[in-house]
Amino acid sequence: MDAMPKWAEVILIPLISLILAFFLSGLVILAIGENPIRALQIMISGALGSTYGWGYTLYYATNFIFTGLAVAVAFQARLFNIGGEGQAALGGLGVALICLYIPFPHWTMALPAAILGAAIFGAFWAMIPGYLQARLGVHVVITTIMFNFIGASILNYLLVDILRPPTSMNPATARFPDATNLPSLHDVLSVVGIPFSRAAPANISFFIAILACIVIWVLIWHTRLGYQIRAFGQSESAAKYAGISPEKIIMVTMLISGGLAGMMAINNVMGEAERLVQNAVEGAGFIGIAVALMGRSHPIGVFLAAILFGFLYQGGAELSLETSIPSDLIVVIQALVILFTGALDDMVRAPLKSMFLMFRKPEATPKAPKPAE
Amino acid sequence: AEPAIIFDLGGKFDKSFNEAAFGGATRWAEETGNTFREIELQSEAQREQALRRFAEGGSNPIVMTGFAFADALTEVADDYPDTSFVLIDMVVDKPNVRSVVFNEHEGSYLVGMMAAKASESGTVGFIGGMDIPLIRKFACGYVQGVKAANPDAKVIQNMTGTTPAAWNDPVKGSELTKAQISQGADVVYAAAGGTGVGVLQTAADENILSIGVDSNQNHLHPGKVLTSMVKRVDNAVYAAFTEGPGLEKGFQVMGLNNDGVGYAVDDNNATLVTADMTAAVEEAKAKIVSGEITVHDYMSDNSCPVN
Amino acid sequence: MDIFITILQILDSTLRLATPLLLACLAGLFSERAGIFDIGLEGKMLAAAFMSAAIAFVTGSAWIGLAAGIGASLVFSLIHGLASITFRGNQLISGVALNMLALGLTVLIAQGWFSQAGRTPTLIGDARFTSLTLPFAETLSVIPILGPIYKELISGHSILVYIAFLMVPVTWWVLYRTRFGLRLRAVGENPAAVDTAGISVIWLRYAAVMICGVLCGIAGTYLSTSIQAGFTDNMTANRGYIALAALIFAKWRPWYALGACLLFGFFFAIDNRFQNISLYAWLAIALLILIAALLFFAARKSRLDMFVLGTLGTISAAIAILIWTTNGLAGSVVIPGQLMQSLPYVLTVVILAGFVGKATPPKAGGEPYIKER
Amino acid sequence: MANPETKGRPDGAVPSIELRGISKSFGPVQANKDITLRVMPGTIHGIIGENGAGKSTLMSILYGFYKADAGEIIINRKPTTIPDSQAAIAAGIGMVFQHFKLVENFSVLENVILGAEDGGLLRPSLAKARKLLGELSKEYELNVDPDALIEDIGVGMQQRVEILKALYRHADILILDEPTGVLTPSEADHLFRILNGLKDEGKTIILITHKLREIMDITDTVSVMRRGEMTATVKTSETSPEQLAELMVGRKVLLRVEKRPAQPGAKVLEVENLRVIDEKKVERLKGVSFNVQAGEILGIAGVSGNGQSELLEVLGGYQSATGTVRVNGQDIDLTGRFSDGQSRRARGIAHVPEDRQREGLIMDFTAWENTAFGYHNDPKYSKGLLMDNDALRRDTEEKMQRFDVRPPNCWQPAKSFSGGNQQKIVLAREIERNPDLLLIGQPTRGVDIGAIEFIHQQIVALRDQGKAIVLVSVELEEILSLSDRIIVMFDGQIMGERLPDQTNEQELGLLMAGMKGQAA
Ligand SMILES: Nc1ncnc2c1ncn2[C@@H]1O[C@H](COP(=O)(O)OP(=O)(O)OP(=O)(O)O)[C@@H](O)[C@H]1O
Ligand SMILES: Nc1ncnc2c1ncn2[C@@H]1O[C@H](COP(=O)(O)OP(=O)(O)OP(=O)(O)O)[C@@H](O)[C@H]1O
Ligand SMILES: [Mg+2]
Ligand SMILES: [Mg+2]
Repeated sequence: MDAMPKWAEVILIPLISLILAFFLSGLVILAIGENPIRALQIMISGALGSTYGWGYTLYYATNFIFTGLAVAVAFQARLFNIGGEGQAALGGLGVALICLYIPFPHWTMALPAAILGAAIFGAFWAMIPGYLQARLGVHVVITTIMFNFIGASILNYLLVDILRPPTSMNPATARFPDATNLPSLHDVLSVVGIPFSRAAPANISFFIAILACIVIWVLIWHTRLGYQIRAFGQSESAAKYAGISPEKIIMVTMLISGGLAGMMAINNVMGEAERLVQNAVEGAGFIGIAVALMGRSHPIGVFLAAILFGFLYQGGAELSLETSIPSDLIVVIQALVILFTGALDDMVRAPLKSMFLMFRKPEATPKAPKPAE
Repeated sequence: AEPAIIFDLGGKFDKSFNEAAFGGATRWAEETGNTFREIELQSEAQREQALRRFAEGGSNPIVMTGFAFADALTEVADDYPDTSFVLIDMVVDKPNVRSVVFNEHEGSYLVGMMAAKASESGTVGFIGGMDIPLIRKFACGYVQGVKAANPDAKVIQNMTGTTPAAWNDPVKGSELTKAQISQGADVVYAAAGGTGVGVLQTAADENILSIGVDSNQNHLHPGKVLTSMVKRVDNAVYAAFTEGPGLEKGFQVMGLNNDGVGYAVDDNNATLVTADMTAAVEEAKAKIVSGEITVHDYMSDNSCPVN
Repeated sequence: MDIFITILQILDSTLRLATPLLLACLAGLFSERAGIFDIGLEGKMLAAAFMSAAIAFVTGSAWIGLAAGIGASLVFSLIHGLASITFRGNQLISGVALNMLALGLTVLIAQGWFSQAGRTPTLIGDARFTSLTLPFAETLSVIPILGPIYKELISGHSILVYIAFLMVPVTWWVLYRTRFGLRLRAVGENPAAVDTAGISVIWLRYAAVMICGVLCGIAGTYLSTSIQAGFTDNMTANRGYIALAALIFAKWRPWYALGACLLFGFFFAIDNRFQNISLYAWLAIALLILIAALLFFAARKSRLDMFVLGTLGTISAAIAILIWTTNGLAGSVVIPGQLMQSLPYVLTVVILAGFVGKATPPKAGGEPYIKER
Repeated sequence: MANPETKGRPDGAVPSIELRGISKSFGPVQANKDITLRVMPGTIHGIIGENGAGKSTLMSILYGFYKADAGEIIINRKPTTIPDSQAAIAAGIGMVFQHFKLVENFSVLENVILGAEDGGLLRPSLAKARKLLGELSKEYELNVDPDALIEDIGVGMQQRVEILKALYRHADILILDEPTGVLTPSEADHLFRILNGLKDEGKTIILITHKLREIMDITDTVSVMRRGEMTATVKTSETSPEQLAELMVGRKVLLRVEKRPAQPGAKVLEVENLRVIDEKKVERLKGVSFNVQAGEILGIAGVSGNGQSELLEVLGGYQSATGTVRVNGQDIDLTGRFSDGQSRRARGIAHVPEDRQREGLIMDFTAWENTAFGYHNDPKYSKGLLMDNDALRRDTEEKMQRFDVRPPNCWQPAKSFSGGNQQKIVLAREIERNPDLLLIGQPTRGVDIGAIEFIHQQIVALRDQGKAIVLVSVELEEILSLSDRIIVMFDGQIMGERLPDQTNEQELGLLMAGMKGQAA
């Protein structure tokens, strides 16, 4: 049926799009008087050239996997959850409260509790928008935008006035007890004898993110609930016919989505900062939208897109460290990558398709020659 | 060795103290003809990353702007005993760290007095960026100054927002100013980064006085900015760069006594600052330096005696 | 009289705050009514804010600045059109990417051109749109009530404010009274109907996207050259997202858009004015009663209501009790400033839930028009 | 009928449409292969063919909606290129698509003028159009309320709007793609009167349909398409339905349903005083009572929009209602809010919905995923917490085999099957549940005759197994030939009950129009 082999669709198109984006970025870099080739080298070697680079890349990717999955799950039910930012922030609060106020003897006990706390708080923050959508049809896009702002206010209040240690300038909680500190990738991998940089913030949460991808994949494509979520997303009228309750599906999906966004906190709050700081989410909720859409709302796609964004973040940081390229340019590069790989991919696909068709025509079933006119 | 500076998340163009720090660094570079390394952070995780990278790359000293670095520095400092670190706005007690803190409340106290004296309505305003302890420290010092000059004066306080956008929302700053004006304020003090641009602009448009912050902002609207509460982050950076790797470590308080904070008078606002004002403010300054007056520091007990 | 003046001032502030929202909202309305979703309003405004200020500074003319601002916004519109109309890409991704692109590019170019810390120099004189005093504002101000209303509220705004409010009837007229409007609305509902009626879907959608660009251009210009005197980094401060919320709130209709934007403006004005309000403990009690009513209502309906409203009720009850125990029964309760700041967003959610309900977007919205696959 | 070549105007010898060597591929699928067609002015030309034969594609090319890969179009002796619909309209072609191209929330008037406005302002165009519409309506008996919204009017009315659209644009050539698929017999008769009127004015009409009776009744010439090729063009007067059916399907088709007399058993479904008030607060069912026994087919006739759809929805469990419904003697809860479909299925009720694309199938799901649709909770398809997709696929393949779904590929998405095959997928799913009660809405809408034959056989076979069947259809012929008992609905009420061998289309038609007195 398809004009193009699958590998072209999955690998070739994103690759060419990526090259186009980098080419354009190169022009911008050239315009500000830096060497684009060197910049690319720095980005690649800085993000992927050492376990240290990978450590950062994977750390960012972990954040994006969670927020990306959150958006992707909601998208399967055609719900557009832009509230990842707020949900992840509340998830951070859940992690902080659990780590600060429950005396854990060991991280193995703290981790499941923290995951639960993060997920519950995140889910709670998605619950009200979900409820309003399910019951009253209030558009989830507006309510989640509003809840991002409300969440920021609540966190600001709690961090400045309630949770901040009295002498600290920083609107952040106290440091979590050492027993709650998660092992880094260095700690984990050295057990199996793989040397890994000690300095990088990537931690065991990365594996939990991978696990989350698998669980979500199973959930969406191999469970009754996932089946119902997808069916509802494809056609609400058909879902009603099949006895799938729209209210239930909207609620459950939003809870799962919020929970996933909240779980990002185990990586950045528990794994990296080891305390809850203000604005800990740092826009990962919004990047999650791009990650989910680029990943075509599929866990594997989300995983790959998250790695790409992790690469861009870490590569960008290396660029800042090694050159005088301003951070704004890195934002521009990220924007171009999103634009070309996510929205302008058809620009690449269309000519590629006709190329494949051209090569395939002769070998395909011979058809009656068209009347030459 | 090349010195390095790490700017906090707001970026070096934050119209606030990152920008002041950047100013100090460039001044040093221009005067000495040397170069320095710099990075603008984009995420929390980069704090430690940047510190380690610069330290491993041989940069010395390494200056960082902002209280948020305290944690990362505490972890990193011991690993690089031969590198000097300078932390601005927060204290880290390590042998190779210089901590520079500013008595913003003292400077704010002085401009508060000036605001009260310049005000005809007896109502003055304060506009902060995000509601964080540092800004409350500014506000508390300011209110004390206002009340010292005019016990009956009223201070209207506003914060801009709860997300990082609060530091960059001149339009909201402008509206807050208008709201304060409509409540009678005729002098407004902005401690709000980029948002302050809008505050000063609107004050000038509406013909009331404003007070700038961090760097000398008198020139932005000559004759309309009463004064600026200068916080000489630039000097701190300049000094650190000049002293080089062997800089003196320990705890440095930049206050009125060593001109670390103060109020700015120049050609742009000379006509606004009356002799009476100067006299009163200079007297208070002397008393603060001598210890006769203590300005309450919000951070000491997380509360402000007046508001 | 004092209260009257205060109300006038708040309304005055409402108008100013509503203006950029309204322009962006109407911009989004044109685009989305034609079936092209646009979460890139923010980016277009930002690009326009920068370019208008830059050019106004260089030329000394606010009007040339306006043209330049519109031009910059149009370039972004064109990219969005290219991605979502010509290349049938994902409209949401394109919007996200353009927002980021604007964020980075504006500062980068500003720094390159002016070397003033990513800002434009301050605009003075004719480089800025100043407020207009309408005729007879002074003379008429002696008339009680109406006089002050005319002078304080209606007169004394920048021309762009009047343009913005004029755009509401204009938009209505264009949409509902012209051939172009008929076609535009049709293409957002059923592009196939438009296509088979012999009209080009592509051009119609491009036209809508371009109009969106023009209006966003005015909105951005208003921010930097009218209410402010120059560009600063990220000065749109999420207004594009609020405008998007207002658009959904308004159910994609021009007069409703006016209402929604005024309402948002009003909430923000109230918040600016009364940030430090203190409530009395009996308000906390009123809250408790409200919660009880909520629970009672929930108990009579489905399990879903029980679950959600019950959770909410429990949490609010806990907070109310906390307030009560810490402040004493009769004392005044100071609502933390941070929480007051979230009031506009909370009120929006409440109003949406209570009065607005379901909003149905244009049917073909968000989907590229594809004749054959 | 008279010789179509010479009928009509004196210049009738010149074909008004001539297609030469039209070819069109969608990717690897060749929908049209080297097609040649001539149609004379003042005639009605029928096109028939199996689902997916390429009829709609050919007409869409003529209307400029698709572009042909090769071939020539000659309109009134002029070679014409039709790159878009604009050009087609200019060449005097109008088309009524199978799936109407109307803007749902626009008024009739707005839909008619869309794209044919004169001047930039609407008001004068609307006024002019209103007048013209009035004249057209009168001239062709096309009565429509110009201010009604499309979403509020029935399909029959919507179709008139489509025809008015074409006439408003001065179309001389009118193409209708399966126009009667959604119409009642009386509406269809009305349509044909209109078409005959248009023909008498010298207009050229192309009619695509699956109903051979219509071809025989109204067309002058007829073409048969098969697998993208034009296999025959004949004069209608010189052919027979049997011959056409054979040309179409490539084998002999049984045009009549063969069934034994019913042997009704116990009451399976009892409905008493059923009332439905919809979201718009309109009373859709006004106290309906009837019952169905095991081993019988109850046909429900009626013009669409008279409550049959709501009746099916209530019984299917996604419309709340008041009254009593008993299945196998047990009461069913009717208050559930859209979530009761599952318990209905558990009670042995299966449901083939009227609109397979909106309700019966998820168009983007694969065939095997659609097989679980509504039965996703069935233990047969589950493996612990997970769904047993392998079992599901095996099951689907088996069903596809038994129901002769083409192509029998369970990985293909539902949308890529032809209408008839989509219907078979739904039927296979519902019938194979071995339900006690089967609800079927419009089983053969838009389906070709080969598939109709098969579907009818399946329904009768199920009845013979002793199942109760409720059949809703607007096709009186279908109702009459399948049902063992017929009730007629009008305006939410039952107008009467008849036995198929004691009634006829005329009597049912009157009942459907709400005229009880005359009919009784
Ligand atoms: N938009 C499209 N994209 C891809 N393939 C298409 C498209 N439309 C039709 N086809 C292919 O062309 C073939 C002919 O389709 P067409 O719609 O012309 O059939 P038809 O004769 O009208 O069938 P029906 O009786 O079901 O209406 C189909 O089998 C299908 O494979
Ligand atoms: N987008 C598409 N991609 C592939 N095939 C398509 C597509 N659209 C239509 N088709 C094919 O075109 C043929 C006819 O489709 P058409 O749109 O006429 O609807 P239909 O299946 O006949 O439905 P109906 O039951 O309403 O007659 C079908 O065989 C279908 O497989
Ligand atoms: Mg067809
Ligand atoms: Mg069909």
